[in-house]
Amino acid sequence: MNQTVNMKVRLGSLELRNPVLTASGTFAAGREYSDFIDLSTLGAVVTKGVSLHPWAGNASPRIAETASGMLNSIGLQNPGVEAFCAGDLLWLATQDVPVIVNVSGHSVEEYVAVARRLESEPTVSALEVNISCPNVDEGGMAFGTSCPAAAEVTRAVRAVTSKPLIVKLSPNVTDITEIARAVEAEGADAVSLINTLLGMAIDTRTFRPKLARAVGGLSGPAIKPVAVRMVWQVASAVQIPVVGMGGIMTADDAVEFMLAGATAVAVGTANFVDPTTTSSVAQGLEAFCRERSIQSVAELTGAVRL
Amino acid sequence: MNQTVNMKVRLGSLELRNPVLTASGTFAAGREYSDFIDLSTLGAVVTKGVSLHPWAGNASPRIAETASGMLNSIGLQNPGVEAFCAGDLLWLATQDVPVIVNVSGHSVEEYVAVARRLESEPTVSALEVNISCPNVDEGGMAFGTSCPAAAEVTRAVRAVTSKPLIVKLSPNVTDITEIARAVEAEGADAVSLINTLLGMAIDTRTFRPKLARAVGGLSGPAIKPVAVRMVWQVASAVQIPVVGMGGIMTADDAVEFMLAGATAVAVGTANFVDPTTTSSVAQGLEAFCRERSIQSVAELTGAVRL
Amino acid sequence: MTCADETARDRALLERVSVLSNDRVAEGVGLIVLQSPRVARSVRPGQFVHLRVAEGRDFVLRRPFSVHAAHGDRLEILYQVLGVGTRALSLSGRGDEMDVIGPLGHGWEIPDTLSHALLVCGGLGAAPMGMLATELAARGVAVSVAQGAPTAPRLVARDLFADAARRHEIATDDGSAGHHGFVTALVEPLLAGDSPDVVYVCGPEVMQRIVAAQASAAGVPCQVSLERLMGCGIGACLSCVVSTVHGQKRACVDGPVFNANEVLWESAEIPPKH
Amino acid sequence: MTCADETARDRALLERVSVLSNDRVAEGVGLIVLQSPRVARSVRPGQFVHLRVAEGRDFVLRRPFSVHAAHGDRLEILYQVLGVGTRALSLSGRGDEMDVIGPLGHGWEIPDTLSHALLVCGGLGAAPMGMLATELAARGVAVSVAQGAPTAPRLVARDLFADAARRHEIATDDGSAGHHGFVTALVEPLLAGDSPDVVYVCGPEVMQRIVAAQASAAGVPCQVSLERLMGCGIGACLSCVVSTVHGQKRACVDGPVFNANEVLWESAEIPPKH
Ligand SMILES: Cc1cc2nc3c(=O)[nH]c(=O)nc-3n(C[C@H](O)[C@H](O)[C@H](O)COP(=O)(O)OP(=O)(O)OC[C@H]3O[C@@H](n4cnc5c(N)ncnc54)[C@H](O)[C@@H]3O)c2cc1C
Ligand SMILES: Cc1cc2nc3c(=O)[nH]c(=O)nc-3n(C[C@H](O)[C@H](O)[C@H](O)COP(=O)(O)OP(=O)(O)OC[C@H]3O[C@@H](n4cnc5c(N)ncnc54)[C@H](O)[C@@H]3O)c2cc1C
Ligand SMILES: Cc1cc2nc3c(=O)[nH]c(=O)nc-3n(C[C@H](O)[C@H](O)[C@H](O)COP(=O)(O)O)c2cc1C
Ligand SMILES: Cc1cc2nc3c(=O)[nH]c(=O)nc-3n(C[C@H](O)[C@H](O)[C@H](O)COP(=O)(O)O)c2cc1C
Ligand code: FES
Ligand code: FES
Repeated sequence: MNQTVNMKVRLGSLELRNPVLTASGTFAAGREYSDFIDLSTLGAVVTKGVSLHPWAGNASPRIAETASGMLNSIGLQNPGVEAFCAGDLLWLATQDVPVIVNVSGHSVEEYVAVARRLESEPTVSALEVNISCPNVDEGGMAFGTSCPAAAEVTRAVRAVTSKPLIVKLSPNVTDITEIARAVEAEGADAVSLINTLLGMAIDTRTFRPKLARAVGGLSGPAIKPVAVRMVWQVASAVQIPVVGMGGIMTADDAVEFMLAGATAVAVGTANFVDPTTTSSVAQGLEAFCRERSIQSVAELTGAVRL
Repeated sequence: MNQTVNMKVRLGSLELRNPVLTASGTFAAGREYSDFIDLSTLGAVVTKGVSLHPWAGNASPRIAETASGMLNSIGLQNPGVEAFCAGDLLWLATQDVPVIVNVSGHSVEEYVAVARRLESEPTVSALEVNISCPNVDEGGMAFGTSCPAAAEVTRAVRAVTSKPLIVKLSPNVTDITEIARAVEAEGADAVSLINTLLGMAIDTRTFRPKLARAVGGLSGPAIKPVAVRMVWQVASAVQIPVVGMGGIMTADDAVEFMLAGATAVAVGTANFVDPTTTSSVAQGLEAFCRERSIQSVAELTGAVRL
Repeated sequence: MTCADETARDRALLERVSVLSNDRVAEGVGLIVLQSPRVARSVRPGQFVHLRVAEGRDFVLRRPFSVHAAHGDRLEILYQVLGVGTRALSLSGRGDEMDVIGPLGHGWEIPDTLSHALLVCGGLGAAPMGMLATELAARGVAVSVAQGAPTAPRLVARDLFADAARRHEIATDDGSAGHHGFVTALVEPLLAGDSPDVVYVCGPEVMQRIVAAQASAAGVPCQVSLERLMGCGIGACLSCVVSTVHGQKRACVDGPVFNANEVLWESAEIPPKH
Repeated sequence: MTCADETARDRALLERVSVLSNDRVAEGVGLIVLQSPRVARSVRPGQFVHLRVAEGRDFVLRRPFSVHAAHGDRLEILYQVLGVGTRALSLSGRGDEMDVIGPLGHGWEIPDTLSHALLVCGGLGAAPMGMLATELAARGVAVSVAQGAPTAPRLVARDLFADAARRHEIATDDGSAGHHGFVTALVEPLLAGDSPDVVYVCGPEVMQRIVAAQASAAGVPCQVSLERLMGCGIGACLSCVVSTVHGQKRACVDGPVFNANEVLWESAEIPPKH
């Protein structure tokens, strides 16, 4: 039982201490969570989406609880890449954890400008290009629901970054493998999925949508079966590693994603319920392997027995 | 408080006593449920999918529980349209409730053959053409995820039936309004949505998928936000009535779907948890209107205040 | 699929019941006693109930449990704590209410001419054997029981079997009680020695299959009680099919008890639980 | 958004607490007392805790509650039963455990020179006023309270205010206690008569807005405590933004207390609850 488990995994050229990441937008830049956990116990911190200029985000209410999940329509509120570099990123530089910056844009040019600005920042270990945000009117998910658009963003960002490039896919599509293959062909080093499912809830007392923006993104345990299915499909369709997420609350959930084909996993909404989730998932994953004499966590990837 | 509420709604030429239907495949032909409720308290019974020849369905296990939902991969097991007419349909003829038959097929020809066979059955009040089953290898969802295929099935069935024609749409698409418009253009009298979301769950103890077929359809409260969003989108995109479903457990859930634009609603998975759900949703819907002095339940349709 | 000829179908009841007691009776096993007049008075051996183990906002499917015993208004269920549903069940106590659908399914067939029966059970397979043993004994049938469990502390219903059976043999995987090995090793001697008219079996599917083969080799009719994951429990959803020589049958209404020689054993079972 | 200059940020604690008591104290309102040494000892007036009201398999977001009072190890929360979360809270009893994140947020500012304060609250807006009134009284500040409620049985914390305040005026919508009408009608006379140095307000957002305008007209600084739907409660998710003259602020860390003159009132509030 004292056997050590090799917890390392690789996303392209990026080696991670363990496969557990934070899901963008649910962990800010990690500072708030450092009250509860040691960030160095994580594979990487994935930041909230960062755009070129500050974005104000959407009107309130921005969240609503649903059965085993929640809707959000935050809308990528962020202070812009300059303020991000001067603030959160400086703080992250003092932490012992790889940093993956989630890159947002209204246009291909904006994605490129953000990536270009981050290129010179040594604290940034990798980029996650978010082509799947359902909460903005322009850009966001529009790029993630069409192969040519997804390919175009990937190609353009690839041209300006030497950092490992992860593309975050939308589940709101007929065939996610098509999009995954398109971004792989343009040089993505990994794909991450799933972003939120587009959803809506209506207050039957007021007859108003529960979110000011009417629709928002559904996350949490409710979506896990859809996420696991998509990870399985995508992992079977591409050669590059897959970061799996959607409803992970426990180490067992993380194992499920890895069995389906994920190389790494991310914990999102669960952070709101228990701010120590990321860290306990990482520990639990190691314990899972130890109990079964699995020497390297990477052996779980794609190990589902069909 | 003794004011009566007009609970009638129309799906094309079909007038229903109230807007509460059973979701296909969760209620068989209603006989089992007649132990628990009076079928005449329902708007209509929608039967399990019926194909031309008997189908054996998929291997077991066929269901798995998930957070606020379940996966199923029943696979349209049914005895074929002849046996259906000689069995369930004869029984249904003795009941005081409209019957909507859910029509399945591996091919356009099969859908047409089933519809043709049912044309002469006076007990059949309407057809619901299922182009969205995620649990069969050929046909099923393949027809519901492409506009030309959806249009083709609708056109072909329309040509052989004079009964009200409802087309049941798949949520596993990038843009469901596109498919809805395509079937409306081919003469569908109504659309029903959503069928199940394609999902997967893996047993971390055995490393095997929880369903023998690996993937299956996700239903139950977990999917309600996705369903409400799609009903809202489709109701805004087409002129024909929409039958809304996905996770309805209570009258309040039914109201939510109607506010989003549904003319009628269907109760599926909830029947397994409480076999009286359909009937109590119908009662609760009436009480909801009465308490708010809403004279006709149809006033709820599309009444969301944006 | 609902068969047109299925006319003598029993009406299933939906009953609000209250818990009279709930106690641990073996390692990881509880016995819950429910005040359930309508179901308790109509249930027959081998039938089951579909229990709503958790209520409230949560969506949780019902869970099927065999009726272990029924006395007057009281229904007894023997359950093994495995997952969320049975854990919730284990936490309920006297006075709690829950809702039950039952009695469900096609139970054990008891031929009128029966004079000697062999009951073979493994683990919680003892649950549906309780009412059967009691009923057979009451009818004057000579009952032999072969009971298996992983280890002595997990043996259940020993008193009930001791009362009802003329012969009660035990096997444990670790030898902590009775024969050291599988219960299947007890079956051939009992088949040969007692010459039963019928063999009744319940337990892990692989064990049922072996016993069915043993009975068949001995030329004795055999009934098995099969578990499937169940959605509705009443025949509507087709979650629970069993492949038989007569096609796909629903465990919840056509079973859970089947004649062993009708079952096509290659059909997938629920993965073993431990 | 996390501000780079936010250096003096308090550390939030995650504490496992146990329920000491939980009683109904007004119509639809409970008072739960938690044994919460770490949070109770560090909380300041106007701060809140983020409570995990339901555990287990279920996914349920935390719910934010102001700290009404803190004595030694004990934390008191006054809560109105509205939906699933507060219903679950109302069902917990002595000895139950739950988990708390706190103390959270930026509470009431108490200027050193304060000599006279006016506290205006409506309904459960009285909750965050409890610690404030007690603290002000302890500092020798003269406290006036204007308290509103729909009806007399729904008035809360009357004893606390009676103890701490020099003046305690009441308004009910139905006239069943005090002034017949809205609490806002009490504010102008109190502003004119008592000449407070600060007005503290909590209650429905529309009421806070009116009182802020009244204070502004009287030239008195005003602090408001705003409610927003909260995800994380610790500043990470941006669920809870309030539009201010300094841009979007997070109610959970930059608030819930804001200077009234910074708030852009056109921002959407949580829909009223009844
Ligand atoms: C007709 C019938 C009679 C049964 N009688 C008994 C009995 O008397 N005593 C007893 O302890 N158990 C009995 N079972 C099994 C019992 O239903 C399951 O152990 C129980 O549902 C597990 O629920 P859970 O939430 O604790 O486990 P879960 O967390 O849901 O799952 C744990 C394991 O239990 C099994 N299981 C889960 N759901 C079902 C289901 N609906 N049907 C069958 N197996 C399931 C699966 O193997 C699963 O891997 C019976 C099953 C059937 C079909
Ligand atoms: C900083 C802060 C302090 C608060 N202090 C108190 C207090 O001391 N006493 C008290 O009774 N209430 C307080 N509230 C409101 C309290 O959080 C909600 O009443 C509670 O979350 C409702 O939960 P529920 O599950 O019962 O209701 P739900 O069924 O979730 O919703 C019912 C209604 O409650 C409101 N609500 C739901 N979730 C939240 C949330 N996360 N934040 C704010 N409102 C919400 C909404 O208006 C919703 O329509 C405070 C809120 C905030 C933001
Ligand atoms: C409040 C909130 C904000 C989010 N913001 C972002 C974002 O800025 N960029 C992004 O790529 N994904 C964002 N997401 C999506 C998550 O990163 C994740 O893909 C999704 O929530 C599914 O995982 P979960 O179920 O574990 O939360 C956000 C999710 C939530 C709940
Ligand atoms: C066990 C099961 C079987 C189903 N079979 C069918 C079917 O035969 N035809 C069909 O159109 N939909 C079928 N469905 C989908 C339902 O009719 C419904 O669209 C879906 O379950 C969403 O509603 P719900 O969340 O209320 O269950 C089935 C669903 C379940 C759970
Ligand atoms: S469980 Fe639904 S048919 Fe058997
Ligand atoms: S609740 Fe998450 S930032 Fe305020």
